[in-house]
Amino acid sequence: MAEGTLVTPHLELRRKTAERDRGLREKVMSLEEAASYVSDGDHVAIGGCTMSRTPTALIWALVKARRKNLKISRSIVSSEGEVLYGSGVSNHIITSWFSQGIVWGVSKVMRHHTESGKARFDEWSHMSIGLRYRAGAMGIPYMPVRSMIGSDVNARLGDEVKEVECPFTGERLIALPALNPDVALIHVQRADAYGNAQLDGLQFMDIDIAMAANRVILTTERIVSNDQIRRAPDHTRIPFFTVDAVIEVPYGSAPHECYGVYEPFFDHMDTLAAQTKADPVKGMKKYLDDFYYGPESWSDYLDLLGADALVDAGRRGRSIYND
Amino acid sequence: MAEGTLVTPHLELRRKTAERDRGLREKVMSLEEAASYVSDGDHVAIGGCTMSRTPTALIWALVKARRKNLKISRSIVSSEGEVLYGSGVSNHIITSWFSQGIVWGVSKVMRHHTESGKARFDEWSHMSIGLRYRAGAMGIPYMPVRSMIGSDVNARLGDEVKEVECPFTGERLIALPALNPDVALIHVQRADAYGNAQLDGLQFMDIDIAMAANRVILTTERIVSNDQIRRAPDHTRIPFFTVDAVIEVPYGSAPHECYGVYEPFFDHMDTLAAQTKADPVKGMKKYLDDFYYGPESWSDYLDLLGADALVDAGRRGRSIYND
Amino acid sequence: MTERKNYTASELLAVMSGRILKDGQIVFAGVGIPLLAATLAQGVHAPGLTILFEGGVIGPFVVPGELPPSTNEQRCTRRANMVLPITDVLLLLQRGYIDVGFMGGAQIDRYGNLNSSFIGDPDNPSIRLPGTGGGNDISSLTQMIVAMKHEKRRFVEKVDYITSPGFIDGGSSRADSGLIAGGMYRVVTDLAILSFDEKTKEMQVEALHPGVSAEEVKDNTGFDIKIGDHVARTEPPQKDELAVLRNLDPERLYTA
Amino acid sequence: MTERKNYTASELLAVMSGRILKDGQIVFAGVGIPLLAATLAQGVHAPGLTILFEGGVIGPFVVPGELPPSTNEQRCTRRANMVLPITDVLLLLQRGYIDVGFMGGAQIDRYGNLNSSFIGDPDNPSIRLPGTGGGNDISSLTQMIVAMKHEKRRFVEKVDYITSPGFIDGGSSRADSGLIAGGMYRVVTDLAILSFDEKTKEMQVEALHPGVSAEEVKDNTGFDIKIGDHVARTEPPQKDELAVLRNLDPERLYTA
Repeated sequence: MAEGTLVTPHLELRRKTAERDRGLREKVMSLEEAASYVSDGDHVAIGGCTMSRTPTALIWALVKARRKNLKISRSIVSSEGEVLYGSGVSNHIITSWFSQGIVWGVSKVMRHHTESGKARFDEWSHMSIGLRYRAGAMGIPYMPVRSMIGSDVNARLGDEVKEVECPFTGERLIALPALNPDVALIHVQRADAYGNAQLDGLQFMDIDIAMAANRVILTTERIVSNDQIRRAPDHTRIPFFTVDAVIEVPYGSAPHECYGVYEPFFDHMDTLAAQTKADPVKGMKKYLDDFYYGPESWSDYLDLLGADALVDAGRRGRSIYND
Repeated sequence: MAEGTLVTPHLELRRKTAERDRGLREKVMSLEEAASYVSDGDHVAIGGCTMSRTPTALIWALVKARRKNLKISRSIVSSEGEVLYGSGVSNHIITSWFSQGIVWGVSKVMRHHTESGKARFDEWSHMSIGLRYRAGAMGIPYMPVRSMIGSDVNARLGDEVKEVECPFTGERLIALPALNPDVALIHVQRADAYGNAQLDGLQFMDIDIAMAANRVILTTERIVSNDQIRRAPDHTRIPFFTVDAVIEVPYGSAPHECYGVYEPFFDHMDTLAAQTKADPVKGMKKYLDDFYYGPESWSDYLDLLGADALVDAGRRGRSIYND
Repeated sequence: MTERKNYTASELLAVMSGRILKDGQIVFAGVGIPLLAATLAQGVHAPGLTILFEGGVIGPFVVPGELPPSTNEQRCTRRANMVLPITDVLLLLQRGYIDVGFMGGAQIDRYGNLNSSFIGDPDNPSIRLPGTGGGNDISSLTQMIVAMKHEKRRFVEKVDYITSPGFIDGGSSRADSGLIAGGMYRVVTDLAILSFDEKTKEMQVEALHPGVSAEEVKDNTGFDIKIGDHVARTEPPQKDELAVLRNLDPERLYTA
Repeated sequence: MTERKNYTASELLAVMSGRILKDGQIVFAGVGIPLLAATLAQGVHAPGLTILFEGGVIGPFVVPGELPPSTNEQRCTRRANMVLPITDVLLLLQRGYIDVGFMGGAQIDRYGNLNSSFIGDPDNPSIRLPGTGGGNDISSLTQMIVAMKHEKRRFVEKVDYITSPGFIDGGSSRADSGLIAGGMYRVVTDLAILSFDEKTKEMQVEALHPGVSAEEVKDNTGFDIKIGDHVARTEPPQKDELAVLRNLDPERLYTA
């Protein structure tokens, strides 16, 4: 996105889309290769919500690649936001809610970076974030909405929102600016080598993000055949031509959950919360050293989580289908 | 909808919604009872598209109940539009395309009613119809769009569309007026007694129509248990609280198709086309006498279609899952 | 409060707010007390109550002892009628399908405005809180019930920042600002049930909980709150209510 | 045309328009000739071509001999990569994901505007046609290929009604009206391939089909059409092209 441009002009958006190779082609690669699809300064949208279907492995790869100055947007930001702030990969996060999770109280890492002015946290209402992606996905420059009106959330956003009047009813609404991220990072349960993705359970904002973005990097618990995708085309949620890279990454959301596959690694999250609560700077540095800079590969990272934790999270995750 | 009001004002829409009993309750009834949910003069939106998942049984019940002056809207209108014009149930249809089907040429019944001025056919682009429902489903009074601009489709709609300017980019767009039908008629493969509906295959505009309407009458090939719905909640497309009536009607779309259950009854459609081509008035009258006024029940109607045709359409319908 | 009470403040909150919910309603609930209270209501007097979660869930059954950590994980979807994208579940509020939004609160003011964003000056806050989530959308677009602890520092004359709008500056100011629907309905605390004056939109005491005095409410409220002479009094939590509640949260995650 | 041709006019249309499609493109196709031509292209020179249907289908494989009656029935979804709501598949055009819209035409004018709504005065038409369907959306939002029979009554100076906009009044009038993207790319007929002048946006002859003379095109066009002195000539349909085509439509539903 051009610096300072809130909404990408339509012809520029079209030009970027036209330049992408959208033909039916295989695009399987490694996490390291995929990380090169993200440039310093990009606006990166993150799929999932809170501790669900977070593309942790991709964020891990971006931290290891020492990416800088990313502008991040997400529905609700959890510990991956602490990692992005703490590693210096991002100092600007756009979201509706940012903390590790309700049960752990207010994030000390978020507080440390925002209260000191080291990093920016732009707050929009949850639906507003979603409708900004949706407008971007639809190819319109704004979406009228009845929320945020009258609040300080709206007031604080200044010129980033505008008041409009309905030309039919005269009702006053807010115009939300379309959001077309440079890159979207999305983790799913299964996809084929072309990037056709099928999501089980909670969808969050992932479909709109994929449609809105100018590049999509997809990690998947497993790569399935295109034949399997074609057997249930009404389960496909993201079409291949929006996707630029596909990486098979088992446990790609750990320590967060992937619906029906594994639940959050609660003990790991407890430990992270305790050490950042004690000291947001040192606690986060230790976490990054231990789990990001230390392990050489994603397999090494999973080794650190430990087989017991992997098995336990998996058992809890699959239990959703036990009823 | 108040006469002459293009867009329902938001507070009126909310009042109508608040008055509905939206609690989890059984609402299974007969076609005859359901027909009483539609009043003369209502705006009725019809689910499905062309010859797919048309709520034929409900239309059959409305014709038998001698409903009058309905304003009809649908994605694309096929032979059910000929029936509505011919029976006098409607003399005003809002759609993007109206004929029995491409393979049968231009509908003589549609031509007879529109060219003589007996009936109105308001033409909108296909996406515009969809976005009008979508705005209605979202609770916003209009949706900006980049289509229809510059054409006579737009010009002919006069004040029903307005030009707006994006407050961020200055781009010129068209504002489409939200459409909140009084009643939606929708046919699905399966639903529970509360109205939770799961749709297989093509979705058309049905989800938006259900969300936008002030009443929803649902016919379903079969009523399944709420337990079965809850086993795959990510397959539910229409939530129970938007639905006011549920009727189990096997072959409820015949002679049109229901995805995965039966394909169109092509011979029946050929016969209809031939007799309306020969004489649109007498041909349609005969069709109504034979298949609408004649049979006393939906079972009688299916009897007239014939066991061979039912079996053949079913075999072709299920074949989509043979691959 | 009396010495005899056999329930915690959080349990009192859950019971009292659960009672306000009516059978057949559609309730957009947050985790914690709202979720517990709504599930309690389903079990006791409102079997046809439908719960919605922000993560995109319609009509789930919460499994006792497996309370979800937020509204966005798979535990929220147990035996749900439907799951759908976040934006679409929130749009149900805008369309008008939801009867009640039900959430907790960190700071509230005389006109029912909620703050969950900044303590102190937003440009230089003493505490940056996690933010609105769906709170702003819910409170902008439907009728609200808020459940929170009754403390002077939480009940303030004017919030530092309006995250979730109540009646803004009172009177008709909410509608004047463009929020033509919704608004605060009740605030339920461990001391009382609070409502809003029909005209001025100022918070007032609707009913006092068992053993709570008018003085106690005034002392714990950071602004002058109106209490009528003949204010109602709530019935204490009943055995069946507490039994259902304790079965739901045996580890007292949210009711300690 | 020569006596020796071993193909029908419809087959010629399908072959010639199929050749224009490029491998890797995403094509929004109507049924009839467009669907046949796109499937032919997949089989001959563009295996990575993706077809989209208005009914909500992405990347289907059409089963030979089971051609769909419209773009909205289950036959359109055979071995598709994805099905989605109609509104969403049309929105892909607005977002810019589609390379080419490809449809048939009833009446076209000098500037590539299409009419499929009214013959005669729209207020008192001699024929009410079925209308736009997605035609208006497709032609408003992407680059267009139109395949149609070359007849004087179909190629008119000015259409009675612009259902699907081409270049409106020529020059910059399309963009001036607010249609900032898309526009007519090629019109393929049984006589020639037509393109549009870069500046004036007037229809012109790009290439003549085998055995067709410039005079023949002029005689069958209802306005003065420009034909260069050194206009190109297309290669006749090849055996493999006709074989694929006849396998697709053995009953000659669309290629009679």
